Amino acid sequence: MKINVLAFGVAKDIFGSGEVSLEMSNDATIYNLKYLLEQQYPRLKQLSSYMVAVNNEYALPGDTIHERDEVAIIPPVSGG
Amino acid sequence: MKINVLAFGVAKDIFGSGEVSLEMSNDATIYNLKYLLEQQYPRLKQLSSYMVAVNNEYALPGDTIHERDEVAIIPPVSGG
Amino acid sequence: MNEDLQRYSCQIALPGFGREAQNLIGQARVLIVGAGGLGCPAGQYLASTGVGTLGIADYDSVSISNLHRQVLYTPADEGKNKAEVACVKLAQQNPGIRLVAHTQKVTSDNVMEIIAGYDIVLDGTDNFETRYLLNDACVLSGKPLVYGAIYQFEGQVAVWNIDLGKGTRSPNYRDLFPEVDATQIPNCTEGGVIPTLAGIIGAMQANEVIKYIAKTGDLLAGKVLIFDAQSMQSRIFKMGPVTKTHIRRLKATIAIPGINAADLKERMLHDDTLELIDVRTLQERDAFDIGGTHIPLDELEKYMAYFTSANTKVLYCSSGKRSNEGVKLILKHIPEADVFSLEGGLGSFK
Amino acid sequence: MNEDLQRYSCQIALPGFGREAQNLIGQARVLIVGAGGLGCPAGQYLASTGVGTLGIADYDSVSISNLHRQVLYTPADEGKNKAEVACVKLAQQNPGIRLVAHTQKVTSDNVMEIIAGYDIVLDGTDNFETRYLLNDACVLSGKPLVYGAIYQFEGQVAVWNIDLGKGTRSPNYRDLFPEVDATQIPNCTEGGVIPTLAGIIGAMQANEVIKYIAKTGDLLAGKVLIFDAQSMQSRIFKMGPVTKTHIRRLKATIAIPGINAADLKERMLHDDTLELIDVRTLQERDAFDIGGTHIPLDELEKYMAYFTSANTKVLYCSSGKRSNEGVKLILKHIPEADVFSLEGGLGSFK
Repeated sequence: MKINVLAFGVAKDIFGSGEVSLEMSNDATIYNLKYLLEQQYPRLKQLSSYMVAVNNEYALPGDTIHERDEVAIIPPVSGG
Repeated sequence: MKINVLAFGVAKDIFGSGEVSLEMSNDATIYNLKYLLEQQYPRLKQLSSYMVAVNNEYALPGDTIHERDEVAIIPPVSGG
Repeated sequence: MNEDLQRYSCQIALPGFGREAQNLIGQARVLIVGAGGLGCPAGQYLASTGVGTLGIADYDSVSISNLHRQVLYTPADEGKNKAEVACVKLAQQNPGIRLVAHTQKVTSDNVMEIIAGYDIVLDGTDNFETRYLLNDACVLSGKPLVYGAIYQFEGQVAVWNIDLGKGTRSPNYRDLFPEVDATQIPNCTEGGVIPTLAGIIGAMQANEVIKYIAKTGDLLAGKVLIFDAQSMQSRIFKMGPVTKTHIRRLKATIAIPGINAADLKERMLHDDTLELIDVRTLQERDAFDIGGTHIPLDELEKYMAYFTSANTKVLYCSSGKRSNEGVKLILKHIPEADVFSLEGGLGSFK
Repeated sequence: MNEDLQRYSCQIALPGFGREAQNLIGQARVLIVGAGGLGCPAGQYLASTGVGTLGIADYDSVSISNLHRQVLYTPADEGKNKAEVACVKLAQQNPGIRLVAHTQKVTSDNVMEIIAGYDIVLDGTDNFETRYLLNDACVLSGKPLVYGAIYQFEGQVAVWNIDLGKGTRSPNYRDLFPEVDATQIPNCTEGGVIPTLAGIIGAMQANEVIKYIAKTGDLLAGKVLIFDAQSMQSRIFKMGPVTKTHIRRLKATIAIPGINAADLKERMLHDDTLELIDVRTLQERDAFDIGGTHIPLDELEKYMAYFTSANTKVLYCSSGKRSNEGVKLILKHIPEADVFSLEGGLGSFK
């Protein structure tokens, strides 16, 4: 299945776009998604932590992703 | 069909709630909806104009309403 | 390093900005109409961003009851003209820009001339008459208008009248609300407003002005944003890309017969036939009143017959805003009626 | 009419407010940490709303390059302590409230004592170390924390650590981001920030503080709001109702060896072995530099071997923020390294 991933903050710079598309197997988890993204965009791993949300809710590594789910990557922001 | 109507601004006061439910026939239009609301809430008519939106888009009097549509009533606001 | 480059370095660094955008901002001429809850934060951010010429139009004076949301003013400024005070404060904040105070009331007679000197207008007004006047004037002179309005916990923001090329323009205020009965919509004095909402909506308006000038981001053109400070939810409603209105001329603004507090007190001493009408809500009247009949503004239209009698009548409310609307309504029905509005309302009557 | 009732009448009139809510606001003690882009508008609205005791903590001084978004300050305030200047300005705005300036740096040694005097804390800081410190201190002392952060066109807002009863609390910052490598996240100096975003997010933070004190509306507890000033879209992400973190003690903050501009200049004249390291981006270095080696902050970790040599090394950037992060990173790997950060960055070196 094809999963659309929305990028926020510095993830926009890392992906080079506000939205990227990933091809994933049907029973993929958030853990799989993070692994795939970090392979493709090594700078993402260096952030130490970033929030992954599915359909506007915080997602845990074990959560399964379904077709048409909207995934968002939200990195920390420091400015004030 | 049952239509949920979200109220903004002074429409909240007029409806006495942020959301009201209306029973309408299946091929009802925005015109029908406004008529029904103004019958039930005469103060609404006195506003002269208010915006009706369906699924976050401006709706014209002739537009048909469908089941599960989200209708919003947005009256003018004057403060600054 | 050049002083200007240093001051603006943190915005020049933005993607889609750069020195070209900063040059555009430095050359831009922006007019804020209404230096109240929305105009104060909008003015602060447009000044800090370095807008070259910033005009502030407001004929009203600083009042204590507005300080909760008009953050440019202090109690020491009470009674001073808001546009003038705002210009003094903003000039301190950024001495590198030109500030112009317009202290006369914006009317159908002078609006075209006032906005002629500006590239874009920000609507920070607090009444429908001036909102429609500004809208129509911006449509007639082809200038974009950044709209904002607040009430209780809810605010609206939009950008009107953007040139889309080929003679078409994006929607304007009359596409959203063709006309309004002002006596039916409560204002902030009656229904209250949370001060932070003024800050959020005013800063959003300044944000749209900067994006327009710097040619970056998506403007709220053809859209209206509604923000709710209670739930923090916001929604953007689409209005369609092009205006469907045909505005050909300005509607004449009506000069409202007013009486100031000193003159009213004087006249109350000598004139037994003078009648006072309190147009506030029952709750407000219960807390304090200066006598007379009570007809809440939203019921006034039912009592027109009363205003055909010969006695002079003075309408009053807390700020003068609702009594103005009342007098306007009466004169629409009975042009020869002998009615006045207490200028500045009870706040000036102490 | 009582002067206070008059000043606050337009918010007392709000549904869910009334005089009881205004009394609560008048008794509330709110601490703003960081009087920068977020702290300035938050301070203005908390002062105008009548918060009884308003503390402002900031050890930093006003700098020209921050004036584009720090609207409380003027160029005449350059070099003065921000907390002190902010308190003076806010006292003029509302002489009826108590203002307390905290001018020392907030560290693991003093944070518990500083926040002890307050009911709720507003996070207006500009660095991760203080964000985590405030978060952990608020969790340990059971106080709510209103979080805000901005970068370029995007802002985040949330309310942490709300008491849900039965010993449970809503999520905190470590539920959102358990830890951060600060050298990998660009700050506003590098990536820029649109000034109006500071106004919008800072006013939203003040809004949540007021709702918490007045016990009205739905707080952003267990949620994080992300706002984009380019599209004006905002989204609220749900994090679940209860925190899953177990914070038992404060992480000690590290005192970063710093050198001020005058001392550095002096030393550069006499000490040939002194080495400068510019940790800014290539674009910034191209525009202007004061010599030395160039290692951008996000690549510093690869060059640790270089810092084992005996020569003294001074890291510099534009404001001192990134050179601080760099020195912290080096000392984590090589505790005995002879490294300093140029305090105040190139802005102070002119």
